[in-house]
Amino acid sequence: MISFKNVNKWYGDLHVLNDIDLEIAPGEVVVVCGPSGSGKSTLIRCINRLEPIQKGELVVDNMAVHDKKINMTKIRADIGFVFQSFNLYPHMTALQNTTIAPLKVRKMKNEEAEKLGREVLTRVGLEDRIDHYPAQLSGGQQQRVAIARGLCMRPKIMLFDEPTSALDPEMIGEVLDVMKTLAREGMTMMVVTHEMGFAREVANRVVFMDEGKIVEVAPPNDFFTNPQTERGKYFLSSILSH
Amino acid sequence: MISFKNVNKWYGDLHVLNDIDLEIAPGEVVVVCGPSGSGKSTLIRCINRLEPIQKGELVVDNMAVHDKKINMTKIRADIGFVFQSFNLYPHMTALQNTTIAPLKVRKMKNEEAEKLGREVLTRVGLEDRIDHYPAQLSGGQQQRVAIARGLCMRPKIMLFDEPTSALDPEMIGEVLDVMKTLAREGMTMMVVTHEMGFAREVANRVVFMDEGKIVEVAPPNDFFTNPQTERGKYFLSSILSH
Amino acid sequence: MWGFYFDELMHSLPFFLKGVWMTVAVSGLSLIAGTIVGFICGILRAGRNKILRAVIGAWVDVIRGTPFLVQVFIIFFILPSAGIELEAFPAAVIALSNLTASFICEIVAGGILAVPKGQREAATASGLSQYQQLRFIVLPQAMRTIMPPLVGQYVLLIKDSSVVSAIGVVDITRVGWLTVQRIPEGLMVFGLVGILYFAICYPLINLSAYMERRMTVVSTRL
Amino acid sequence: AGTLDEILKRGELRIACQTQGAPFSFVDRNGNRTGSSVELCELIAKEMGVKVKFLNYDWDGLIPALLSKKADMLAADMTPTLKRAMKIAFTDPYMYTGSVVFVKQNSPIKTLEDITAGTKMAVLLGSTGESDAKKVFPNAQYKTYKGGGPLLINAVLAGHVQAGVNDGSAVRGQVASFPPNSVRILEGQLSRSPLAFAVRYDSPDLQSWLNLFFLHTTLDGRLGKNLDYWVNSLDWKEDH
Amino acid sequence: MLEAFNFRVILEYMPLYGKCFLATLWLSALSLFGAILVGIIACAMRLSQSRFLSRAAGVYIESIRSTPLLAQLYFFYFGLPTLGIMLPEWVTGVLALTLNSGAYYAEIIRSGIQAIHFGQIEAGIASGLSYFQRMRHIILPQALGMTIRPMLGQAIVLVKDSSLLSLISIMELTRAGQLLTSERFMPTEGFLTTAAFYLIIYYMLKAFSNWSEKRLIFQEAY
Ligand SMILES: Nc1ncnc2c1ncn2[C@@H]1O[C@H](COP(=O)(O)OP(=O)(O)OP(=O)(O)O)[C@@H](O)[C@H]1O
Ligand SMILES: Nc1ncnc2c1ncn2[C@@H]1O[C@H](COP(=O)(O)OP(=O)(O)OP(=O)(O)O)[C@@H](O)[C@H]1O
Ligand SMILES: [Mg+2]
Ligand SMILES: [Mg+2]
Repeated sequence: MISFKNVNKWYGDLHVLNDIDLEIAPGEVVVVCGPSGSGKSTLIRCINRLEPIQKGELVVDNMAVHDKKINMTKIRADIGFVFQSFNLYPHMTALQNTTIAPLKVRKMKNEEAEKLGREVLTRVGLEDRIDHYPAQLSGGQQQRVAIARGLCMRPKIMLFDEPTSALDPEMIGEVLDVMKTLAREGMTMMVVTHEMGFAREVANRVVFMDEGKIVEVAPPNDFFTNPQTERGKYFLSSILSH
Repeated sequence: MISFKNVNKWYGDLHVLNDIDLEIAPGEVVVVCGPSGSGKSTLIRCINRLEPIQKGELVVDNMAVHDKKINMTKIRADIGFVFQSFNLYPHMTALQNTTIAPLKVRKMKNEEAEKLGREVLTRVGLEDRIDHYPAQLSGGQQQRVAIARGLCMRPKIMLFDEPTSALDPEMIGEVLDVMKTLAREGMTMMVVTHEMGFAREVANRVVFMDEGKIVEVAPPNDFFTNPQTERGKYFLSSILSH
Repeated sequence: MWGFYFDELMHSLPFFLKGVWMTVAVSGLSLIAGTIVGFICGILRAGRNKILRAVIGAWVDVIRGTPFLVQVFIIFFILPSAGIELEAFPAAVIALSNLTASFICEIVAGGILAVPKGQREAATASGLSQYQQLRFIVLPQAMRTIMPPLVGQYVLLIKDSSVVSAIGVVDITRVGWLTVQRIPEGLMVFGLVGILYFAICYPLINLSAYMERRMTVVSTRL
Repeated sequence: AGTLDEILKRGELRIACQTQGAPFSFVDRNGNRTGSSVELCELIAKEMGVKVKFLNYDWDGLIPALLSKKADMLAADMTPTLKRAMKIAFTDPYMYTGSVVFVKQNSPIKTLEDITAGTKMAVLLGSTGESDAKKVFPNAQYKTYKGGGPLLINAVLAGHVQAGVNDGSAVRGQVASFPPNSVRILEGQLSRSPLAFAVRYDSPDLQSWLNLFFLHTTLDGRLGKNLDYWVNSLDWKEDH
Repeated sequence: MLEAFNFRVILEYMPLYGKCFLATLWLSALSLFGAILVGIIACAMRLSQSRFLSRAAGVYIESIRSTPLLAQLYFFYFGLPTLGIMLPEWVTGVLALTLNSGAYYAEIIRSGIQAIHFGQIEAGIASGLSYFQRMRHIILPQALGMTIRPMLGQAIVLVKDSSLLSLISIMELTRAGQLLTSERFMPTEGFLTTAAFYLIIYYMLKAFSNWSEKRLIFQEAY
């Protein structure tokens, strides 16, 4: 579904992605972790070319994303992206947030899009918040709207960049629950997160990055109990210590 | 050191603090926890009258904070306050951030304040970041500068409002370490946090709030292993589940 | 036909330069006075005193809501009946300063209110007095938001200064009107007027763009 | 004390003049104010034995200046209409003029009779030219401009209107600074109207002094000389 | 000058004032609408990836901002006919006002866009919206919402600037006062009445902007 081959990216002198090789199969759930600045966000942002890559091949759903001539609009419509800071449109209700892309990109009819929006919002447990504006929702609710917004395009892949790290502890649970359901339903997912419980429960593999390189790839249980690299050990000890 | 007697506060119709009674002895470390919106921040913000209270008595270091006629400047100088979002002054270096209050409030001499600032920044492990601006520091470093800023006034009390919840997991550790050291040195501290490890390690008591009331006060081990109230049990389960 | 007038116009250049000097003098003085008054009022408007806030608000409304010409006339022609007799030049400077101050007041108040609340709270918590908070914490940060529109306002001020010619101050625009009677090629005469204003304003606009660049970290490209 | 006393005490006669254009009051190429009214005023001051100070306002500022006592008198090419005289006092007229119609040199309009219902005419806001024209050609289309006689001529030349109406002496003076043969003044006047200076109603002393001044200068020919030089010929063109 | 304030004469001129008030209203409304449109386009060009478009918009914005409206008006009224373009006065007037204020609006909208969190734009890109769709549905509504205040300020300037149109024979509010002044020689009555009418427009605009600010900026979304 997603295939990185020898992918490299620089910001000026900074080598943010260094020879990335990674294959993700349809239906797989991959958790990406690593210290701050290691390139996790950059990695998943490349997949729908929010950031262009400079070297290597990146193929998503049989489309060559690394090819500058490819028109991304279609691919992007098939990839849901959920940001750490939600990035909901503050001037639109929850429903409008979810229906704007189906209406404008998929050219759906008004009623059809609205039906879809209600359905998806119900699915993430927000049937009673449909006409609220983002500012009227708690953080956890906002993030669920953001997920619904991604789902409304019926994407083949969902990407999450630290979806729970801006949330209060109480609200993290409700967002993770939605994500777990998605994972069990067979969605292909790539999730940047430090929520170890989530990784253990639903991830097929954990990718550990440091300084722009993939340092370890392993099933979650192996990685958490017995990381193979020094860097991995150190990282785990630092986030589990408190 | 801090004594709440029957303290009440309203925002319009909302009763945010409801009959709060609490005594904190010198050198004590108290952790405040509870669901979002329960009034934790309001509680500690009242102590240096960032928010005025409407009823009851609040005495801090023998000064009656509830008395509108009392001049707060002196009391505030004796209370260090650390915010969730750091609130460092972006136009000043780390050193200037720490020295501005000693210079202007304590009327210290320039060299004296600078010596003090360097000393305190060294204490929180930032001796090599003295001339950096906040934007050039990581979140953990920024929060340590904020703590240093509070310490520079040689306060009798330190208040913390969710000091680690805006930080990346890796950086939480470094801030908690500084706070633990402070606690062990005998500083009187009130800390709003959900870091259970920290509470267990250094807190004398845990205060659990809900809907503006203090629901439970107990030593940390008792509270975490065996909360006495239903609300407390439910809260613990929701933040420990993931 | 343009050649016919061009020499005439070149002859008038010294006259135009006098006008430039007058425009620079009137707007320069008003700029300084208006900035000082505007800052003070802006700080008060962003402050806690409700009455002061309302009074300043009403003043800003009236000044912004009525034609500048009328304000000039009131100061020059109606104040004398209250015993305040002013020459044209000081009257012009006072009127223009007043106008500038009312606009700058809004800009400054906006800038101050845009500083995150947490900054003030942090300063309060460390025991800084109201004045110290303003002086060391709030204003230095507010300046980032204030600077670009402030310079923009100066440009507007320079152009508004042309109105004071109604009370006999011979500025660039007035020179233009006087010249056009003799050299009736309005396009050319006011073209020159435009160029002269441009020469005064363009450096200011560049200055504002420069400050904006210095103060923003990332520039948005859509 | 009367206004004359004040002037004498001050040693200065303050005159609001509108620098509206040749030949009455304008700024010559050296930047000096000059013209028929200006020289008359200088003569007035000389006869009074005081200095003269010109307050240079545009039309909007003229009347307020007089009413607020910033100026002792108004010297502009102003027609003393009955309505205006309700508010300020006029001297006796010192000359007569009338509104004329002017067109582009090559315009199909040859005489006043050629002006029809559809003709677009330019007039100055609130001027006597405006009211004269509306009386004589009630059906023409009017565009009222503000900003002085030369603007009317420009509007005619640019083709925004077909004809312009303004005070004859002003038009003749102003046309002189346009390229030769660009504008043609039609035969005949629309009206005959006086021009006069103005003072406040609380200055009857100054008013009667001015009337006497006009009488004297008419008798000794100085007024006639002034008008012949400035208004009735283009002699001034060479000197200014 | 105030002592003899004459309401009866003002009443006599009321029909004229009414007519002129309406003229100012619709001329300004039309120009305002056009100016915001021009502002949006110029701003989009300014922020576009194409250096050429960006430069072109920059030249337009800066040259308009640093020359007076009077010169621009002259250019359109007397300059265009020499190029063989004859437009009715009101079209010329609206055109000049539109292009003039458009440059200011471009800058205001740009500041609004640059204040939008970049994540908003990224979220739009990520869900596959095209450039125009992002502009139309995500960026502009927020940018306009955030800049209501400066937009109001510019609208006021535009309304007052429309008084210059009397130079090119357009009937508007200022002229009503001037007519009263020159026919009756009652400047106080004339100008104060004019000022009162402008103040009415000002408060109308202010009420509208407060209303739309409430509608566009949802419960402290920013
Ligand atoms: N637009 C940019 N220009 C220059 N450098 C950038 C840019 N975006 C990111 N970087 C740098 O690239 C590196 C990788 O950034 P990235 O955001 O991918 O890290 P991350 O692993 O997601 O970190 P975090 O956990 O803090 O989100 C960092 O050093 C960062 O400073
Ligand atoms: N300035 C204010 N005006 C009105 N209501 C307020 C204000 N500040 C806080 N509140 C309300 O008071 C209640 C308590 O707020 P407080 O910030 O103390 O909660 P908290 O326990 O700190 O929550 P959190 O964990 O989200 O920080 C909340 O319902 C909040 O919405
Ligand atoms: Mg990241
Ligand atoms: Mg809180």
